[in-house]
Amino acid sequence: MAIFIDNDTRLVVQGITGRDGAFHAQQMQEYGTNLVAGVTPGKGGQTFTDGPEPVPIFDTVEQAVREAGANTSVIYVPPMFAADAIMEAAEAGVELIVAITEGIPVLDLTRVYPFVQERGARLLGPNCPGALSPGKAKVGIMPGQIVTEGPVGVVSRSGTLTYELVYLLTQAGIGQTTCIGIGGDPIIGTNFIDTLQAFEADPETKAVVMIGEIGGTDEQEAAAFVTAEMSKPVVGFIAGQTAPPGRRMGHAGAIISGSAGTAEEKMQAFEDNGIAVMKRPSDVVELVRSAL
Amino acid sequence: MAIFIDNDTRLVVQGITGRDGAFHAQQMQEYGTNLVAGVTPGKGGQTFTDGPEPVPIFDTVEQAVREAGANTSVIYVPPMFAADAIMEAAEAGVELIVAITEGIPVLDLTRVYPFVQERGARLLGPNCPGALSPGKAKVGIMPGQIVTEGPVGVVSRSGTLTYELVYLLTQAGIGQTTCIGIGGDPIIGTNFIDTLQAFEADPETKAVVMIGEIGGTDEQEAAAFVTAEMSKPVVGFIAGQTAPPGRRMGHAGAIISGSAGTAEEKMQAFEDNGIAVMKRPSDVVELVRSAL
Amino acid sequence: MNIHEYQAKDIFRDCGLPVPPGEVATTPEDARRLAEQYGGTVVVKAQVHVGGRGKAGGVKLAENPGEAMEHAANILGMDIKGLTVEQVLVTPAEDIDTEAYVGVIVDRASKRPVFMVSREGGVDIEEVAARSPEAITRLAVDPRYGLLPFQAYWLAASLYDDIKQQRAAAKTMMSLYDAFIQSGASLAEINPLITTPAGEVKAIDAKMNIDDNELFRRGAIAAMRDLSAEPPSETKAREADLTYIKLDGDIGAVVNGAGLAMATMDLIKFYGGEPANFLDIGGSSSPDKVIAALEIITSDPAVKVILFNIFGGITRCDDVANGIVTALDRINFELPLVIRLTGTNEEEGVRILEQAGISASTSMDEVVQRAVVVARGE
Amino acid sequence: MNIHEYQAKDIFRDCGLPVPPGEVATTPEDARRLAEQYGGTVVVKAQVHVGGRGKAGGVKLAENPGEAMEHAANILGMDIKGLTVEQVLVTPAEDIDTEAYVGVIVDRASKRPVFMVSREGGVDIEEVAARSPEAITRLAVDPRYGLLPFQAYWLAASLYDDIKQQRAAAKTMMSLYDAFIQSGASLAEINPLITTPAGEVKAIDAKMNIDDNELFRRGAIAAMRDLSAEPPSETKAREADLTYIKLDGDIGAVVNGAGLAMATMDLIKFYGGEPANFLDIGGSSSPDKVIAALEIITSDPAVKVILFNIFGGITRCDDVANGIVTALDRINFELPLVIRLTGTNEEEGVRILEQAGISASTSMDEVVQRAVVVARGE
Repeated sequence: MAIFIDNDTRLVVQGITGRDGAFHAQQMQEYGTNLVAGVTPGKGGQTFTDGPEPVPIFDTVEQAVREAGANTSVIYVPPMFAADAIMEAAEAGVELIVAITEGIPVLDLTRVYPFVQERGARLLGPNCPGALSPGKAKVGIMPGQIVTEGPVGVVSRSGTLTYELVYLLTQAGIGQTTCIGIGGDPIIGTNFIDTLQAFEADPETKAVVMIGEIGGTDEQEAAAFVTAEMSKPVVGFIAGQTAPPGRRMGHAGAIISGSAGTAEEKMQAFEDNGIAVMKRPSDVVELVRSAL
Repeated sequence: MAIFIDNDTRLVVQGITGRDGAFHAQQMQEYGTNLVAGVTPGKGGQTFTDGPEPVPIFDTVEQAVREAGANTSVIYVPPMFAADAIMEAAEAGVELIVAITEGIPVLDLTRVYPFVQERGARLLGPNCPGALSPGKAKVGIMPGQIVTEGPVGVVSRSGTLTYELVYLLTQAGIGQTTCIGIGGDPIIGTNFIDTLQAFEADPETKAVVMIGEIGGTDEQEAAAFVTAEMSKPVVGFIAGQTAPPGRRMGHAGAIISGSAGTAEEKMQAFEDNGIAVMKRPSDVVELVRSAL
Repeated sequence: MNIHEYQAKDIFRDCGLPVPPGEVATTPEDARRLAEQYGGTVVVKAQVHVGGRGKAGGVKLAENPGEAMEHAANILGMDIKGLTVEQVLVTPAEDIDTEAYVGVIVDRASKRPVFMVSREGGVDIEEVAARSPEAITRLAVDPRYGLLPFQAYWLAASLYDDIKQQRAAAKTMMSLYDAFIQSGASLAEINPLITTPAGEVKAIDAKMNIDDNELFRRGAIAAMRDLSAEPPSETKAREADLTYIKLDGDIGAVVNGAGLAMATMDLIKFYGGEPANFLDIGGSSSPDKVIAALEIITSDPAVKVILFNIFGGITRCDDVANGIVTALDRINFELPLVIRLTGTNEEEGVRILEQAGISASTSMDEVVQRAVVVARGE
Repeated sequence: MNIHEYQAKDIFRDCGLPVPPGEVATTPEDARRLAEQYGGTVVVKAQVHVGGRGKAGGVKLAENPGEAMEHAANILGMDIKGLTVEQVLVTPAEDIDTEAYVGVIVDRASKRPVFMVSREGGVDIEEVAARSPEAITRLAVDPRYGLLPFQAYWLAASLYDDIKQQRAAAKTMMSLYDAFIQSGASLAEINPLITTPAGEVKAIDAKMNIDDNELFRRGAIAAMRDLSAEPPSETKAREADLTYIKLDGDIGAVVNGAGLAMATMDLIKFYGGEPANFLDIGGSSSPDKVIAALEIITSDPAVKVILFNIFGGITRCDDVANGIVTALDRINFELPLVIRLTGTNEEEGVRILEQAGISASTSMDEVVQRAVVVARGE
């Protein structure tokens, strides 16, 4: 078992002929993901051949769903077209939409989110590294070589920081059910609670690593959720203890407003709700080991 | 029993201090409708005293719901404010919104309709005479003196033509459960099928009079619904047999487009689905009597 | 409200649609001057609110300014389906490779604006719909989001195979939707949307109908109304907030409510009479409306009898009665009146009429039959 | 991106908000001329991207043009929280009866624009929120519909009791929402929205933050960026599509990914060091970014060591390695480099570095500890 993506995932890559899209389409296919289609308007009828198996390219996601049976989409198109690409996927009936693109205007997301919700689809991201279920499927940009199968669910607002922690686990012989990057933007489709819920319901996940950062109150709410709804142990990390207030730390969502959204506040919420807090990334191995 | 409005109706009048609003608020209260509030922005705190009982006036519908327990609203505000008034009522939690106003831009309705739907409310109209459940409640502008209690449900796209037929029934001693005017605009909140469904479910309604007119295909679809879903007899009338094509016959919705929406087409659909068709309004008495 | 092709094209151009240049001429000399200005072959097109201009000889190609002047001289003043041509549009002729149809309407069933596009353009879309419905691609726009770029592309891809033309057409769809919404339209149509041999996409005809209910908030569009394109009686009715449609019979009817007005016309016909008009004095009433209604009807020389059929709801019978009495004072007419008055404030209304020496019935069937008899002069 | 008060007011005015006149002066003489032009008492207000201007002496009343010139002379060049005042806004002083607060932000929790309004204006809204949260009325706007008139009225009615002021405030809310959406703002604020003794409603201060991600499609607003209001290193970083925030320490860090960059700063501190900056080279990478990053960091004289912490995902380790090698060729610096490189194309990256004689680690913990040691000069 795994969450969100697994062996039933039938993936379409939106923006498959772009530099990043092509590179990661190849990587995902090499990892073993069932890549069934690519989409680039105007290139319908061509074939994507960078990966181990040829993949048909369509003009629209609707065609990719109808003709290739895609149920999951991953988006690598530039920010100005990304909101539209997400809505196109939702309208076409895609169930899981993973938006890698960074830099989508937040007001676009205020419209994209209800559009996706109305169609019963799940949006992961934007500005996220995607999802990786070791041994089953890789959707997004997480490096396949840093994961291994095992009992730990990982959920994070960050990209590379997630790799860091996952790789430490893998090197220590602790594998993962699924690694989920929920994205660093202020408005995202799937949040910590949604993901924790899925991990709680997944029988193979025995413990969860939750990686947060400054800004907002998602981590605090997730911590309360852990107490209220979760039976599985959770280990947590918060990035940005040394971040100055009022500055946007790379991620549009990583900003301390006034006295709200600080790392201290979040770490306190973790501790108050029985979540073991790492002081540094390398603590992850010991804390997870004792949680399992 | 009755449909949509009855003794549980707690009515708020939006636009109660206008000429039409005040007149009909008084009429509705005199009929025995439970009028609990009026709304006119800027006149909150005043009292409406034209009717038999004083009624508090509020600035907003939200206050009328919260402080006076209104569950039904009727709207008499001018066209340029009417769409907003409907949305305000829906947002405030009103369950049934009756929009009397004529002349609301149809594009406004394309936005109003989903807004009302999302909130689980029912919109009756716009450009409709409202509803009247004889002996229970009167919401809108139908004259109270032309109805009487009895077993016939009446549903119509028209206003005064409905009164005509209802009055003929009343004069012949045939009473009504509820008379519903669904409105003459191209986009309306509650259509023939919605109303027929309610009449079918109402144990006291034994027969239904359906009064259509040229334009659109609502009557044709309703006719098919009668065959498919209704056990009760239906008697029908279509206005506009002599209307020239391409002209808007008063109602924005009453227009024959090309060869579609003619009276002939609709009368044929009625006949094909076992609905007894009146040739002239005065035939209603005989046809309903034989249906009962 | 209908607007002319050239007016629709002005709106389209403002919204960024690819509409070739064009200006309107009211004299043959103006047409010549415009043809000179554009150079090359131009099209001279009658501006009337009616379809089938081409078949009626209202659209002509002119290879030079002299020919343009000649055609304009022929077309201006021409009668097309009862309407006189007062203006012609002069516009450069385009080389046409393909012709497609693009339209947006407000759809009753989906309660949304709906796009209809087809590779078969330049012909009557209703014919296409009847003959080969699969040739039309439909898309309902969610007005909460507007037309989304991917939807515009889906529509465009159903018209063209070339990516450049798809992109141009998608942009055209977006602009057309803007024009539709910004104008408060009930219909906006490009027929045909052409491609040229050079591959360009252009809108060479334009049609728009505006929702009358939008005009109060769209002054610039309301000002586009061409009074010369409708009978003066209808103009007068509109200004008095009545709905009046002239017909060919001799029984003038004043009714409150569109459904009852139609039913009254139907019943006149049923009893062997012929209605002279459809006239709805509407919901909320005032005596002034009744006066205006009587003025309009009495100005139609064919009318032999005036039938009032009033069932009071929001309209009050006393208002109507006051209107009738005031009108009889103010305007001079000899026509017999047959009046039916019932519903809200019926007693007061009947009393007001009786005080003025006018009798009123309460039965619709009865008054219609009487009006038919009176019209026959029996 | 922050914009100045006068720029926000220009946007507000264009959207129909009731903003009194006002112009910006860069010299005392300009300020005098403006004060003369407006007549009466004016306010001279420092234009800087920081709160608390008033307390710092950056906002002064001037009863005549001479006084305006004097105040401008004092304020221009003034240092407020590290920023030099380059411009002052001169605007007529208003008589104030009441002061309210009106703001719109993008709210993470509801995923919508949220209005916050309060009868307590002219003060820090965060203080009001902390002290008496019930004094703030909040309303989340559904972006599919926009702010609806009845919602604007609900907000307005929470601020004022008089119907004229309610209507004026409701109109102001609608216009503010337009300004917010049209500008791609993440915050738009009127503090205070005043009423005058004559009962008028006016916006006498204005604040807007623009979502950086909107700037690509809003040229006019992007052009409002005031480069004098930010350190040149941050300007350079932005132009190279990097995120750079200068801090006070001596360990310059180049990291890919915001979370990892923050964690790197945190870990430097954990091991007793002090980060000189936050620097995220972002997701999609190119060698040029690495070069720009090195140029920016080496221009900070406080930096004693440069730490690379790269975990390849969409960033490829070979790109980063190429960037480092190219940068070392192109720019001259003596600072020690501590490099960690792992993830996508790790082998290639490490090989490229090794060919250039540079060694790389794969452990974050290890490189951070080493950088701290190097910075200490041990």
